Amino acid sequence: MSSLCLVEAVTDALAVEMEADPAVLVFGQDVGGKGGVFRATVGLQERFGEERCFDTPLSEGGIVGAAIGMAVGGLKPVVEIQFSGFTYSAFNQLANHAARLRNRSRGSLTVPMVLRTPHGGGIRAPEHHSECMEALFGHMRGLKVVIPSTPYDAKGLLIAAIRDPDPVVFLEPARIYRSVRQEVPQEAYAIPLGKARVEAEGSELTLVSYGAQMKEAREAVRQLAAKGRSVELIDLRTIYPLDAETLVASVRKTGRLLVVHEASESFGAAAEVMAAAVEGAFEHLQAPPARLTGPDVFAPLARGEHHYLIRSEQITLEAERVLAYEP
Amino acid sequence: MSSLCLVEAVTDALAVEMEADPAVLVFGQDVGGKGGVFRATVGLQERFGEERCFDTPLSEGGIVGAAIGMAVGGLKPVVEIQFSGFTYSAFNQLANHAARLRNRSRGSLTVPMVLRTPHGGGIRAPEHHSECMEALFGHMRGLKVVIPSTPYDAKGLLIAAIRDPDPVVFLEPARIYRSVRQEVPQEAYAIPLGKARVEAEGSELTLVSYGAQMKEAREAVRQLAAKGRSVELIDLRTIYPLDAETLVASVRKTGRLLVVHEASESFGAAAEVMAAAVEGAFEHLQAPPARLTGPDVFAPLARGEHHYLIRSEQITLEAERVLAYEP
Amino acid sequence: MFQAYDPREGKRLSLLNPEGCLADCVSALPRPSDEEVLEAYRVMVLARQADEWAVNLNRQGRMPTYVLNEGQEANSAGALLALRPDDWFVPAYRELAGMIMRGLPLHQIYLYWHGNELGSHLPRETYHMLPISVPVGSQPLHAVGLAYAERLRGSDRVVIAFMGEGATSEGDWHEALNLAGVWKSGVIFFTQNNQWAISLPAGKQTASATVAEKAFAYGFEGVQVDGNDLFAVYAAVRQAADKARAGGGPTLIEGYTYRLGAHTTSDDPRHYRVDSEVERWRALDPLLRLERYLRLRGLLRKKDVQDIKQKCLARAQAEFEQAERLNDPSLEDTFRFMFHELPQPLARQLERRRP
Amino acid sequence: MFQAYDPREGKRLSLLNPEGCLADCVSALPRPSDEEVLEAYRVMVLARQADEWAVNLNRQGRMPTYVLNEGQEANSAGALLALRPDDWFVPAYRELAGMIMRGLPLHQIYLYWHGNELGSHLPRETYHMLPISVPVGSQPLHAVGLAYAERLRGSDRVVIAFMGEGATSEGDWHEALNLAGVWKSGVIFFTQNNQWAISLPAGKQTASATVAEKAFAYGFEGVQVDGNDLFAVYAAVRQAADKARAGGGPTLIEGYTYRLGAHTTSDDPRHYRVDSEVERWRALDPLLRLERYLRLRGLLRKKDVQDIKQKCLARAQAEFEQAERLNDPSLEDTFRFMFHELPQPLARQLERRRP
Ligand SMILES: Cc1ncc(C[n+]2csc(CCOP(=O)(O)OP(=O)(O)O)c2C)c(N)n1
Ligand SMILES: Cc1ncc(C[n+]2csc(CCOP(=O)(O)OP(=O)(O)O)c2C)c(N)n1
Ligand SMILES: [Mg+2]
Ligand SMILES: [Mg+2]
Repeated sequence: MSSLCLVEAVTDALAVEMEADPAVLVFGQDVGGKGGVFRATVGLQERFGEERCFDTPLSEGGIVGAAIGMAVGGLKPVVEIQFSGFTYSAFNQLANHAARLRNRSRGSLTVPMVLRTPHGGGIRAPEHHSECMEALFGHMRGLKVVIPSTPYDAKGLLIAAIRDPDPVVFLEPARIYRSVRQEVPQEAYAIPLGKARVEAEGSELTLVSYGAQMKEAREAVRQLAAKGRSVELIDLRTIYPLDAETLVASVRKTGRLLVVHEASESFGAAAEVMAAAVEGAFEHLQAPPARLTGPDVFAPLARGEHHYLIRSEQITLEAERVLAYEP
Repeated sequence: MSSLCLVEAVTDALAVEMEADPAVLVFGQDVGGKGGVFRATVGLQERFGEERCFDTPLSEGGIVGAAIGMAVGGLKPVVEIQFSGFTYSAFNQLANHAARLRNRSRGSLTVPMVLRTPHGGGIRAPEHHSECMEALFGHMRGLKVVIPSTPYDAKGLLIAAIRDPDPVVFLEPARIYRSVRQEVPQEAYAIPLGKARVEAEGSELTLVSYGAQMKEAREAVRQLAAKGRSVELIDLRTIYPLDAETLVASVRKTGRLLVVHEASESFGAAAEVMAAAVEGAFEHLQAPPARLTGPDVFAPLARGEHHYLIRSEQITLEAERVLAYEP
Repeated sequence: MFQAYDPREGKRLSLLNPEGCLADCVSALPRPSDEEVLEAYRVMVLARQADEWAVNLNRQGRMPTYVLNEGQEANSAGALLALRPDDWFVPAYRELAGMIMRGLPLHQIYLYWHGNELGSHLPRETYHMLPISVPVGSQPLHAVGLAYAERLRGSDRVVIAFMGEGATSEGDWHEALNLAGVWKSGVIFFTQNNQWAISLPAGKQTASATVAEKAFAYGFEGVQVDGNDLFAVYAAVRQAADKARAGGGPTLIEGYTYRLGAHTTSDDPRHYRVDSEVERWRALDPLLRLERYLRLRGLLRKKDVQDIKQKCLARAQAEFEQAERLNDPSLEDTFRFMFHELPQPLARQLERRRP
Repeated sequence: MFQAYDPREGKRLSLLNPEGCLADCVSALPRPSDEEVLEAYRVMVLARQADEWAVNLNRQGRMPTYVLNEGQEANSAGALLALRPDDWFVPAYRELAGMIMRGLPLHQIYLYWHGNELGSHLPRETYHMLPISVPVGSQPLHAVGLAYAERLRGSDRVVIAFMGEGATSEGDWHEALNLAGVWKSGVIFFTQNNQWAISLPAGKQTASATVAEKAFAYGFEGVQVDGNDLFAVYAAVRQAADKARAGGGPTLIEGYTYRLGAHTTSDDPRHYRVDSEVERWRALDPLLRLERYLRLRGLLRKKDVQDIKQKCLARAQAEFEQAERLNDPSLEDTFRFMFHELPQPLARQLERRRP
């Protein structure tokens, strides 16, 4: 075991898989000599050589498009897009090729690649650095979409993503890259994609979140516990495929649902979770499924960030509203 | 009045606005001499000259990016992307600039442009020609997203889109481009964006759809009426901003909701409509809000299309299931 | 390597003239054997007949949108002839002759255009080829990635990627050439400049005089060849492949050619181009030219020409019927190739759709 | 127009040497007046002082990520000096000197970096300029569109778009240059080749020897100028602008320069480059060079230099305080500029968030 923060767990997962499988390679802008703007790939070039960890020109479409060719050619590329807002430039490659090549070729050609990119705001960064695009990737089809919220999960999910035979978008909550440490096994372990994690059991309300927002959600659960309320906290971990089973089982038990995410409300992931709940647990619902999400605005620059981020007190308040609802 | 099919109504709207406002111009691939692959821009170059209706190189990002500059410069560009699958290449310009420039510049610069592109499958076309991307555009923020289902609406909504001071994505249901004719006024008229249309009143079920799928929905309503069931049919028309008011009012009245669209289910528009319904009409719900949508697969090529498209009989069946639900 | 044919000086590599005579300088260049030329000829005739039959079928309502390679056959046939069967082939969509040359059965290609994804089932080690793919300009990046994978494992396979001149306007095309330049990728970028991108003439696609000269912006060589000349195409591709195999990096080859037919069966070129232009190019038909060459060299008799044509037509007809007879994809087929294993949402959706 | 400086022949336009002496050939080229040079000098000093003060503030925790233009000031200052105030200015993010030259108050620029969108409130007819924007390579397309709009209304305004050499690898950059070539747009593409894109050296960004020669791939001229030389930048931009105004179409100008500081205040260049390289370039500092020139010409006394520096520092400090003092954006502000009118969902969301 070593005590790692989330970004170190990412580095660790990359190193462990590069060590185990010579087909794994890591590239993107500034990931080589500099070790990444968040230092997620630090040390990899020294250890595995320039052929397996290298810098690319400023070319997001190029990075993803070349990775597709490499993957078809038998490699397992793990690419970094420096900030998620810049993945838009790679959407053509991602949606029209990476996601589709298995189906297009009826299973004869596959694209086992991982696209890593930071997720979410709260880091006082310039424009385009704080995007939450999970619902876009989730709706694209043919992509798995993963967001860890702890160092342990980050390592296990990233290893699973690298080993997955299909393309995976791996979103890393930048705000909590270094905020907590956790004991993480030194060896490789994979956490199955597509499984949500019930982080705390509870009986009165199902609280669903993921990524950096889990930190506030945990705090809200504590605040509510202090007030004597029993909340079941679920970390979604995988956006696509959504683990409706776990969600529905929980809502059937608690009868109430609150989904919290930083991404904008309209057409966001919360709507899908709510839909899954009404489809699977309608007769158990004691209150309207609710969401507390980012509004349909762009993440403000540093001085407006406080208007945008969701704090634990807001979650607590909203949870109390849902708990207070009487049919 | 003239009797027009949907694509002719589009041409008419373009002509009327180009006539009225010299700032309006139309460009894209093959829209000039050829008049567009669907012939939506036929005659415009002859009538308004090559400077206001012209062909571009194969450059989707370029088309949208240049349109942004034109719009800031005082023009009102209406661009065509030949098939919606190719808009991915323009996502960087669309999401990172067109949608954001007003907010980025705190209202000092604006992007009054329209992006027209065909929507949906059922035309036995090659890959990427049948995309339903409305939920992606809807989640991007800063864009209005419109899909007409009749010639009358097509003209009125497109005129409103052109006059709108902000960027509008105008999705044209290719499958019904030429399938029905309708009397359409010769003069200009604008149908407000953001307003759903209650096409048929009913008391037992709210059926929500849009675009080409409305044709099947209408047919299903007739089938259900023949069986004595009273269905309220709503044409969403605008995806963003979603007209939650109209939806909620209807569900409060009927107590039951079925959303039908061709786009894939997960993180699709139906989830948002369902979320709006549970948020606004929970206590009136007599059955779980339901959706009948495309699966999370890619539109098959011609010989598999029948597995993918939703027919009126399927809608009727699903509506009967929702109607039969007893709490 | 291609200094003698610098496109910036208006030069073009051309070996076989329209009368079927070979230029002298051919002796200094790689050149296919007589058997290879005959094979290429047969492939090109089959490709031509396959096109004509497909247009016919489309008129009968038996074939959805189909893309023709009529008039451009020498480009992809010559290129694939110059490569090894295990060199990667990344087509756009107008490389029918090359696909046949690579050994892909015609019925499978027809199956694709007929609207069955099974037509694109191309086991990696059988064909070393990617399926036809529609978004123009996006495929060359895959070629760059493939070349990287081959080099990393120490193989000397090279990669050829095709695209039209229209595709060169796309951002992804630029990114592919730039990466290839930086990585010294073993890739041959082959642009079939057929003068038109649907209704847009090449002169409005870009302001550069040639496509070939764009290569210099990426730090490598570009060369323009007569794309209706099998020998010129062969010589250029063979040299570019040798260079790439030796670690010399990428080459951009522009095959200067012409699309004799419509863009696709859904297109009507009379909306945007004049017949006289088409007629001018008909005289430069690559097939006619090759036929003349083979006749002059005594490798083909007049009678053979008709014979081969008829056999090819018959074959096209038979192969189409084979494709048409095949079952439609099942409902399951539209789901099961989305992922290695069917995930929860898809399994649920499939279940619900089962009759 | 730029034939004498063909980048394909390794030529670069350079007029003012590091010792502050002007080359003879300057007489044949457009040249700023003494007053203009002095003005540019003051602007460049202010830009330099503003950078240094911002770095200081960042260390104090009073400034989020900030982008420096240290060492590159002559590029944007010289370019904007050569243009009319109503010519459009499309910056990337490293054009502080140019923004000051355009008349944008420093406190507004500081306000932007300080994290308040109001810093980008730029009424169209006041500044004829787009706000700073982050996605590299994406802004040149806006310049092409602006030029189209100006031409359509019969105006002779030209447009200048800035980008780094790294940006030239992006697909959108390619599409911008290609469209400009085809449309003969009145655009000047100005690449500040500062040798680095964060940690990637220019030599790994592209395999072409220069950025300037890439222009020929788009059918127009490119020229490389010494970007640390105000006179060279001025001469090139002025000529390109005259050409554009006369309908001669676009030009690509590469300002060969160097980023003396970190990429941003969040970057530590010691991870990827050696000090000796930086020192070599410090000797070529554009500010030092201009100072020497002005001193040699007697337009500046030793004492003035210190004086101007101090005044500029004081001004930077005062302007920052003005920016810092301004109220934070309100909750409403984060909503109300999404659309002309607040649509239903946003109105609801805002209502719910109101305390
Ligand atoms: C990205 C993209 N945009 C638009 C299209 C629609 N389209 C199909 S082929 C074509 C013309 C392509 O021209 P060119 O690259 O010269 O190839 P050609 O068809 O002439 O062989 C267009 C516009 C497409 N397939 N992909
Ligand atoms: C599309 C995109 N990808 C990545 C980034 C992150 N990023 C910001 S600046 C930069 C380097 C840009 O280099 P260059 O274009 O040479 O400009 P310079 O910073 O040197 O002025 C990068 C990678 C970005 N802003 N936009
Ligand atoms: Mg072409
Ligand atoms: Mg740079």
